Amino acid sequence: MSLISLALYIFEALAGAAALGILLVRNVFHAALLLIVCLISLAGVFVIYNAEFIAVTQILVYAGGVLVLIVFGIMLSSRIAGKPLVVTNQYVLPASLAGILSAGILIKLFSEQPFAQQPGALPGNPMNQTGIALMRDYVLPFEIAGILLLIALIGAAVTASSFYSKKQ
Amino acid sequence: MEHTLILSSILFAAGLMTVIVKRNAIMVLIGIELMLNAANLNLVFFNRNNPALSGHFFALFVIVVAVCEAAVGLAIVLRVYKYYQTSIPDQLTELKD
Amino acid sequence: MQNLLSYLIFTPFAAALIGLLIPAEAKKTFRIATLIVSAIQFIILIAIIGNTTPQLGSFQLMEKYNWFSIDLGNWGILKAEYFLGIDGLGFSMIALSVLVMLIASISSWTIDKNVKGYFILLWILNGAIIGTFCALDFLLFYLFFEFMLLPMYFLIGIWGGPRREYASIKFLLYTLLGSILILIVLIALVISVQAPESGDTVVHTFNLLHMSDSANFIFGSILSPDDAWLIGSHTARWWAFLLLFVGFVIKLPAVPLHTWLPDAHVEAPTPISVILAALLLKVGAYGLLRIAYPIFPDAAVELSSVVAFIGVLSIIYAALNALAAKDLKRLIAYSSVSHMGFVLLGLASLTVEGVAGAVYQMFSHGLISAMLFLIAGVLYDRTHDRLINNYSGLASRMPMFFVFVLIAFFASLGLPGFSGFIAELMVLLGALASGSTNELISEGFAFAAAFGLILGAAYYLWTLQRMFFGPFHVKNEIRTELLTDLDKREFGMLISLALVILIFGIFPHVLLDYINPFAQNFADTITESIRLIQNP
Amino acid sequence: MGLYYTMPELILAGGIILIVLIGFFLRNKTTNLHGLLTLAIFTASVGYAIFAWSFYKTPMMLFGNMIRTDQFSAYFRILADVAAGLTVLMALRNKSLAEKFNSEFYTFLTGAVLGSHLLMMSTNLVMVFISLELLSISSYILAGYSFNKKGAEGSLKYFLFGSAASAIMLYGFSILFGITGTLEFTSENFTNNLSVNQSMLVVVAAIMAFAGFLYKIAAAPMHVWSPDVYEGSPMPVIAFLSVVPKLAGIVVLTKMAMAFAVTTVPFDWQLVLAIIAMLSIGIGNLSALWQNNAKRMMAYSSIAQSGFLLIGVVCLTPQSMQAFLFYSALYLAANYVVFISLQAFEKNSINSIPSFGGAGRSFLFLSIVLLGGLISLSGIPPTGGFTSKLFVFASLWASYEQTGKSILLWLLLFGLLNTVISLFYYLKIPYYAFLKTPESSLLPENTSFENFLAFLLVVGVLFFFIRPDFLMGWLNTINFVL
Repeated sequence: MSLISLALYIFEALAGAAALGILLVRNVFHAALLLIVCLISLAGVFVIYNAEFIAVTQILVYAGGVLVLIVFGIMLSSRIAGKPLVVTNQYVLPASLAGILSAGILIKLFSEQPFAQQPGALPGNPMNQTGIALMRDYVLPFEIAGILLLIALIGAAVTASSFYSKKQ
Repeated sequence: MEHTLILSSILFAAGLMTVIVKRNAIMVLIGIELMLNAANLNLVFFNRNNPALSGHFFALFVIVVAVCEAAVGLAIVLRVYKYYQTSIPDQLTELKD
Repeated sequence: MQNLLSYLIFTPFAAALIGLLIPAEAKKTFRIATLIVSAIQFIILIAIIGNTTPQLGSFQLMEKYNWFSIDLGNWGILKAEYFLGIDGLGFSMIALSVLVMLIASISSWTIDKNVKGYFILLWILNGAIIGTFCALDFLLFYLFFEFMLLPMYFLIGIWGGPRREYASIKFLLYTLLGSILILIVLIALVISVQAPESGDTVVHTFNLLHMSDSANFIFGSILSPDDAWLIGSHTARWWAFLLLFVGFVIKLPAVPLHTWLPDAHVEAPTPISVILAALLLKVGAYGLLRIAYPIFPDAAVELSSVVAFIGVLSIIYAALNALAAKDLKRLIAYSSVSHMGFVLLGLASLTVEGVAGAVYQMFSHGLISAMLFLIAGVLYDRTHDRLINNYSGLASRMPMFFVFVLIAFFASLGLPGFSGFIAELMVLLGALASGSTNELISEGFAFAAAFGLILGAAYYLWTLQRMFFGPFHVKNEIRTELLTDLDKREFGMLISLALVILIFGIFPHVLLDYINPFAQNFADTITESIRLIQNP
Repeated sequence: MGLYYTMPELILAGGIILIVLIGFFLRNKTTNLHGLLTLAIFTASVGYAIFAWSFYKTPMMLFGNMIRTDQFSAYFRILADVAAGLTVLMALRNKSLAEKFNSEFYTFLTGAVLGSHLLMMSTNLVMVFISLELLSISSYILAGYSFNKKGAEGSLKYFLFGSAASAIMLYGFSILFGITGTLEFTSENFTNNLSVNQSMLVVVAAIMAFAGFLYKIAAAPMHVWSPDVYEGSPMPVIAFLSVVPKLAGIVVLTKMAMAFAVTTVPFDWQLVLAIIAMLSIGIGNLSALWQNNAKRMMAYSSIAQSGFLLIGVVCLTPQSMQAFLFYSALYLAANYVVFISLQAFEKNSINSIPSFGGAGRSFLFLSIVLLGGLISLSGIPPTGGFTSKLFVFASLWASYEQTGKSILLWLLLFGLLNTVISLFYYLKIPYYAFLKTPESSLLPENTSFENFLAFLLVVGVLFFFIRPDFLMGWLNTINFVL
């Protein structure tokens, strides 16, 4: 077992454990921390699969952006400080059934599926290629993503601003 | 290499269960992030030998979208919290048949 | 003079449009306008009589314009036409419509609530009814057929009696159920039929005349007579006829689908009752004659015993109900159901006499039922009470009214000299003849129907005895001073109806000249197409 | 080169930025300028699409096979712009929308329209995902625009259901990518690889992928969000949500189903979609019967209408696609008639169905116009709704005759039966308006603009009953490359 595949196993185990942990913990803040663990482990997995750019984005955007947002959300929406935000579970039986079934079916089908053998290998310098292709083949989604971000930012501001308004 | 797909299945199932089980909007959001990451893992994994890097680009855009969703979603959660003093969807009962 | 039928249909529609512009306060204007509309229609009717020959074996005054024609790729072209025309059946129906509409318009003068809305709806209804009787394109027919629905719903629902909401909803639901059944067949037909002029691309047409010709069915399509699709143990054509039959019989109505009718009649205002009984019921019968029978003659013959049975069942069951009715209007409503049973019986016999009798019955029942409902309305207008047991000895108090009641009741129970007698006699003869000629229905049905006539005599005479004979007496807070005799308007309406009924009772050939060629043609075509279907 | 073909989208994108900038300079001013500007943007977009109609005759792959322009999508882009323009007209007459974040409202509206345009043209899963999200995220924000308790709740439910559905959809996309190795789902590479590697996994992935679209069109069983969202949102937003995302979702669903139909995947798509259509029609109609709130009733009505729209996809024949195009236009018109009138009634604080009692007397014209819209939605003559249902059913029957699949016959009968059931609730409002007496008398507010607008649409609806060939003849010339 090479060092790289050992690292892959460790990252994957960490990510899986963190995901299951989110399911089990009852404190939302703990869940958010576990999500960080899961996301960072996944970033490690991405690096091993030669997707360095995705990994960097994953850490910067998710850990830096989404999680800060979530933690903000937890802090702003929990009752008076000091009490942790604890959630109870509902529909435990049907949900576990759905979860186990979907995982089981997916794993079984994945193991039977011969995935298309894609010819060729990744380009030597993926980061460079990524930059070029982003401005060439993917220029349309790239532009749309820009508009999407603009709309989401204004939208979040509009939606949350009424939080501070005195009316209603 | 199958273990990566097993992980993605587990992430997806855990996300789905979180969405159904947890009675808090923020927890549901976390579950959705898990599902998005399961898809991302798939996309990167399936792109191992693809010189076109389409899976990588898809994953990149998924991350961007996830950020937008999280920002808008949390803003909505905050607003709901202001009116109801709770972020538990089941306790919102203004709209009923 | 080519577009007479269009003028007839669109005069009331145009009036409705103009009526929108008249302010709602001008009640008198509306009352006069409705007379003008009827007068114009009357003049057009006279022009139609002048421009047609009585031997209407085939269609006359045809108007045909392309409505739309849509190219749907390899499926073919979907073509609908604005296609009008009348034969003996259509002529007698539009004549009846114009007459009854005139009476209903005069009768509507008593309406005092929201006059503008009332008359606009009435005009829409008027145009739609005449349109139904003229349309020779199935889609156009269906359009007019549906167009009658909502005005009627609102006319009962807004201007009706105390339980008007229940009655109007019940009317709407029954009729809608019927029109959905018809719609199913309409779609199946337009898929199965091609116009004879279609060359390489199939032209799917709504033309009723093309649909009535078995040669126009696309081979292998669902309703094609040569390659039968089986649904259950019957052909698709059998089912299609059954759907059409049920759809139209709801409107007719026949037992057991008649239950909406007594409620609707009891709640509807007098003029609407008149239109409902005299015209709307005829639309159901007309649909059977114009659509169900000519298009599916094979299935019609197969089911003729069922049709006859339902006809006789309606005659007897509704007569028994009428015997038990306490409300005068309910009694008349059940008598309508009973008399419409004769139309079914005559139709089921498929003999020339039977069919002609059925059409004559449609015409004569239109006039008689209009008169009966006017009579019920006269009483209701005065006392707001229609319970039979609350009156007795009215003959001495309202002698002129009593005379018209006598005429109407005797006409309805089929006394010789009135038009109802001719119609019912012909139907019975046709039903009897069927046993010896085409052997479609047994003579038993004719005897049972005759028994129904006796029941009819019984409930009318009993009602006369209870309400009009004996010493004058009213119950339940009915103020006797309200019971005045007929005024001029009522007298005018009743006398004209009575005269028309008498004329058509004494000189039946006036109308039979129009009806007989139609009936002959109808019976011949059906026999011929059955022969063609069986040995192509 | 590609820019000529995507000029409407460029106009919209530029418009978004323009509205944001103008909104920035006119902060805190109540003005109609934003609305009128947005209207101009949509008009320009429609105008260009009509002007350049012949451009779209031959399908063009653009932007590295990301999108394809053709007349099929161009038609729906025009419909989306028209719907959005009508929404702007409604919003201009809505006082509560003018009070708060007025310019932002139009930003999100334009964003949603841009998303729907791109979604309809997408041929690449990346584009499908990102434009769907642009549409969805804009809609989530719009749904909360009434800025009250109900609005916030509806918006949250919409958001939670929507993001979960799009995450599931994305997972399906990722599996499809794994199996085929390409994201261009209309390419031969994609369909060939699916046929070669067929297994249950393809079926599971496709079901997951379809879930997102079914959610967008509010088809059963992904419909639960819609009544809550409708009840909490402002009227212009509901009108928009009930038309544009629905049409965009079905258009892209059609393209996906087309891609799957040419493969040999061992799965009966017609059966599944037919059952979904039946479920939507049935659940929508039966639930609508019990509603006492006009908005909730219309929510269930639009669930049922998705079922009818889906019939076009179920058959996937050129004839059924034409019926679908026709149905969409008439659905749009009738739906806007209803919502414009409902907004006018809402202004006079008539919200619940019993409060319509006697409205026929105080608002005669508006009530008649509303009746016209409702009749067209239910599909009885003399409205274009009847003609469109007739086309849909006829195409269903034709395809039943062709394939002999009994599920199609059941769908047909079920749809016809439901046409009757739907009349119960569609006629509920007119029933109260015309047959009941008013509960209380209030001073009517001026509704002349709404009267005029709804009247124009009703005239259109009636016109297409009398001359359906005007529209259908034009639809005939559309080249169906899916």
